[in-house]
Amino acid sequence: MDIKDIKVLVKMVTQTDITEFELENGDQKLVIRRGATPVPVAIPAPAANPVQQAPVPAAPTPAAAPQPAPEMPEKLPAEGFEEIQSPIVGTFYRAPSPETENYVEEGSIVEKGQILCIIEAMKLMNEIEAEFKCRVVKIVKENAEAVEYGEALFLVEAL
Amino acid sequence: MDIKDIKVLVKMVTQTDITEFELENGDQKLVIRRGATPVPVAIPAPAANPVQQAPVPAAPTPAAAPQPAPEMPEKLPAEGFEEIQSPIVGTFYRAPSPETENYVEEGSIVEKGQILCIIEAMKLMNEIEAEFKCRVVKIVKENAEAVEYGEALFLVEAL
Amino acid sequence: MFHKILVANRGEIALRVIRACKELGIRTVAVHSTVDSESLHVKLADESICIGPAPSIDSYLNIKAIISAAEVTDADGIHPGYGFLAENAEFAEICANCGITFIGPTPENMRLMGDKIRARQTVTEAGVPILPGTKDAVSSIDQAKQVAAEIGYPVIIKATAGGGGRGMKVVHSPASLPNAFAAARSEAKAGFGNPEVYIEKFCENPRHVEIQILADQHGNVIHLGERDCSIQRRHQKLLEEAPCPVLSPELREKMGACAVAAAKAVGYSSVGTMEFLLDRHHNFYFMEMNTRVQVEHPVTEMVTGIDIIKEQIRSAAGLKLRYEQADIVISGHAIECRINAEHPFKFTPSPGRIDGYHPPGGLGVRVDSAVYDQYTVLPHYDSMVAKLIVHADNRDEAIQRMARALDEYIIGGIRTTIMLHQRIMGNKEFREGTVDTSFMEKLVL
Amino acid sequence: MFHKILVANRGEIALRVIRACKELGIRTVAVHSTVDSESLHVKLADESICIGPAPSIDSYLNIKAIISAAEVTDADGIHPGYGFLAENAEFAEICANCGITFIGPTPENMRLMGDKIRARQTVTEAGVPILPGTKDAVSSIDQAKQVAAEIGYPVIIKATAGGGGRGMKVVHSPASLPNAFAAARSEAKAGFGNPEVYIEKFCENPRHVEIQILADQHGNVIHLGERDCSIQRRHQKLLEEAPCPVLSPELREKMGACAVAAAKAVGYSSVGTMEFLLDRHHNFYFMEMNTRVQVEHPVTEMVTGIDIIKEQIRSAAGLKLRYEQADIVISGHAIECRINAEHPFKFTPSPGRIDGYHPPGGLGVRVDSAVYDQYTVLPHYDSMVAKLIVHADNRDEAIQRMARALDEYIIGGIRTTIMLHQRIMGNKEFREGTVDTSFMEKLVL
Repeated sequence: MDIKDIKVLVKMVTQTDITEFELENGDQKLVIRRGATPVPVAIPAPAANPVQQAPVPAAPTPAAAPQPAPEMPEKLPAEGFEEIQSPIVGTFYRAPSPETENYVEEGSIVEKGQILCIIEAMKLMNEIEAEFKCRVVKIVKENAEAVEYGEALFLVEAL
Repeated sequence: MDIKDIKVLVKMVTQTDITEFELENGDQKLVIRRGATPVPVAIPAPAANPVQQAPVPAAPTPAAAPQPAPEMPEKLPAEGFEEIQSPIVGTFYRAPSPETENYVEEGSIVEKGQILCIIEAMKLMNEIEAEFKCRVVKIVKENAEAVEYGEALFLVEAL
Repeated sequence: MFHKILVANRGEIALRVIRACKELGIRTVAVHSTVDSESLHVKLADESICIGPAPSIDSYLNIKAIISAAEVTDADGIHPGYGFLAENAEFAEICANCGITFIGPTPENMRLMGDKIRARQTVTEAGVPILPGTKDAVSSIDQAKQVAAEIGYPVIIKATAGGGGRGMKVVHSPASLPNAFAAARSEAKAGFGNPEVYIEKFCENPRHVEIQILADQHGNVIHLGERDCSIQRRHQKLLEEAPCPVLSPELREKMGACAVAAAKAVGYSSVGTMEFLLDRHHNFYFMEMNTRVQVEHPVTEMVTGIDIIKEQIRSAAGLKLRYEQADIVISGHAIECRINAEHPFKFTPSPGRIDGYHPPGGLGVRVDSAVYDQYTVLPHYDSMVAKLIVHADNRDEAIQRMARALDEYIIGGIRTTIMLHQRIMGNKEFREGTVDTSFMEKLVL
Repeated sequence: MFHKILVANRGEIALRVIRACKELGIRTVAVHSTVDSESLHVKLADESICIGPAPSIDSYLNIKAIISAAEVTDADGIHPGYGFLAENAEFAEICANCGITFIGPTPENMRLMGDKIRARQTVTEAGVPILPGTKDAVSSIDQAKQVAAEIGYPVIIKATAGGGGRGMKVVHSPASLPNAFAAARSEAKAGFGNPEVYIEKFCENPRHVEIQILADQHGNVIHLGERDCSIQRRHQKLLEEAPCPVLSPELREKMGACAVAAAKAVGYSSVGTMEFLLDRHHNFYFMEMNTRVQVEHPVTEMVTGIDIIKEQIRSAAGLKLRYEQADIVISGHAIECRINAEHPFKFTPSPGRIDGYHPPGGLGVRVDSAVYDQYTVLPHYDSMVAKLIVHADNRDEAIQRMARALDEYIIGGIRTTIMLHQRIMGNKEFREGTVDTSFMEKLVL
């Protein structure tokens, strides 16, 4: 299934009164739903435990409570831009050390292979390189913030 | 299944009054739904207990396994006819005693207040009377059959 | 043993009985009103029969319909659950006349214990303490002094014509009796047009502690320890636990022995509960006996390991008790939270369709409930949708376990008292176990 | 005690650990792959962190990602559950190097018990019986006679290069040894190109019986009795129970003492399990030790009342055991059925979206599951969707209870092994308790 096939299918479906269309083919799956009411989330995130009143430690606590909707959130980046995602779990650093300058700033133009940032994991500094020439549109994470696998670090425009 | 096959299927389905269409073929799967979608039954009737192998007693065992759909089943009588329902739980008798004739037969015309049958409950014979003049179209229950509250006994045509 | 039992009830207790029957290899008949045809007790019974329209009086309280349903399905026993016909002696008698075993005590026992005055007399004769006092009018200050001295201070003076707390005076010492007596009489006169008052022992903010009784038809009676049901709102129990946090083994033995003695005195032969008030000084006073299984029986099951419903059915079948008093060991601690379809703090009913249902699981967690996803909680009946019960090594762990189970419990679409119970689990007084029957009035929500 | 534990696992065991932590007042971090973001362990943990894509090797087996997740969330302990990294000594070592407590045994213990030959040596030295025989080649009939006489008939001759049952000969008496020996050698030559064979004690259709160990870092080791896990399909356990229906108290004590002695010999300091074969004559032979919590630990929890996961966490925190051997009482009977997303008889996997989910409830029923209505059982991981555990006074009642709980369990949209377990509950041999590890091969479905 390529984009063209999908376009055809979408067009076909939207010209009828079909409200739901699912197509699975091996590990490919296409779901089209139209009109109203998605099924509500069956299992909301549990309420905070009222018994435990220990203060939350000051450590970074990423993405605890509000879980996204049940469908796998394939976040779409802002139109026309691409995301550079974290390939590992770790801590995001914009510069090799606190004394030195940031690798990139918003607006920077970077060449393919140029270092964008560091993700520290298990005391190792993993340099993240640009895979193509691009302009940094937005730096999504704060310096020293914890990042999960697959989280967006930068929004870039391919050049 | 290629796009062409799917097109054919979609066309076929949307030209009928089919509301749901599912096709599985190995690892391929196609689902089409149309119109308002009824919620599927959440709790099907449980499977028979495979451990208990005691024979089912010969007693009348009304309405055990197949439960109707979750919505309250307001059974609609056949068009133009009315149901006479059992006002109590008990045993349905068509005659006052085994030796006597049945109160009514299919086709009988009965006057308002005429006895239609007896429901025995707690050794008491409860005579069920016609509330309006009518013709008996169908006798729904067998003689000596157990009847629940609200079950149809007769289908009649008001005269 | 029974071959088929008709369960003359609905909701979780009907399901509880059906489960016990299935485990005993007994077939089951569910009865239901027209609006209950989708209820879980109907789906899980071997047979079901519609007995009438939605109002209880025409269905679950309709003796004729229920007996008739038992006859047409050839059931040889009827289990009444709790509520509805469970304490109706006439129903038990009719069952007997129709050759169907009523799974409960004899009609005589039900009548005796259902009459509060005769019940008080009966247990008093068996040596069970009752709240001292007289229901007769006390007309002079001299008589008042004498009565108060007999029953011991503190006492409470109540208007014979009164009710709702008006005209009541608590007196802690003889010195303050004359003024209080005069004031009570004049308030009674003003309030109810009748100055007559009577004097009773004053039991301030007692705990509600009850003893579970198990008896057979062969004269054997044992008790399964106590339940503490002090957390109530308008005499409606919300949360129960076993054992009672303040009961010593000696006091348990003493209360248990009293309960057994009273049950033996009347020749009681089923499960039942003696309810007591326990005051701050650990004096206990008989209140009443419930001649049926109770909503909160699971906490006793959890700490004793005994299936009370199975024992009740076995006893009704004429079998001897399988346990002696010495076999009964109270192990760990259990708590039950009643989950009602109500606003958690305003307590306004919240019937309706459940949209999203997921009960908690894991070690030490039991859910007794007849609801399921997309089930509609009906406005016609009781608002209790589930009993969440936990068991753990000790009370602290049980509270922690209940807190985590409540956090996991999802009942969407309606309001429930889950949040109320979460607050109670976090309440300091509750955690310390120092609550009494005034807890809910004082709880800041 | 720990302030925050990262659970390096998914599914029901992750949930099991999170529940124990909640009850202990310890904060939790769930890790998950991209496809697991809607899993219950993620929803119920205090924090969650995505550690990689769907393939386990890149997520749940990704040591670097997990350690890094513990570091960024400031967790001071990691619980590995079972499977994945639970028996990875290198992972335990890296945890220690990073100052994070691995909740399990020492890396040395894991390595020792992970090496089957060293493990056999070690337990033999501690006096634990192993299946007699030699893994060395037996080259002459004279040597074969001598070896067979030493280990006692019946013996089995196996090809050193063989596998899968080919080239195996069972010999019941010295008279039939020469022919069998010659035949085994020629079959081995024909089948594997190598005629070498070795001789082992033959244990026909044994029961699989295992002893649960609980140990602390202060040298205290106790056992919690046994589990019978004889109902297996291709070495995959399907159903476990405790106690073993054929174990006498004396044999339990003997096997328990062996397991404790072996654990003490290596200085074991966490929960663990010694697996034994039990033959028809009630001889038992050590097979291997699992240095982790096991899937089937709940049956032991149900009959002992001990929360094994809490004890494991307490032990890892350096606390002493709260129980001595004399405190351990086996009470009643427990059965666990593993509910897998598989065709109930063909065992083909059946992942997919669950449509309609309602777990059973009531007395003595425990459900450990991480699924819920509309949850999608993923094809990437283990097919087990739930563990249904029951506890009752005795084995017969436990079977009846399991049968009624299985009947209540609704998992729509996918195929599950519920029906298989229903058949097993009705099986005469199972009900009589005479099963062995060949049960599933012989079961007519």
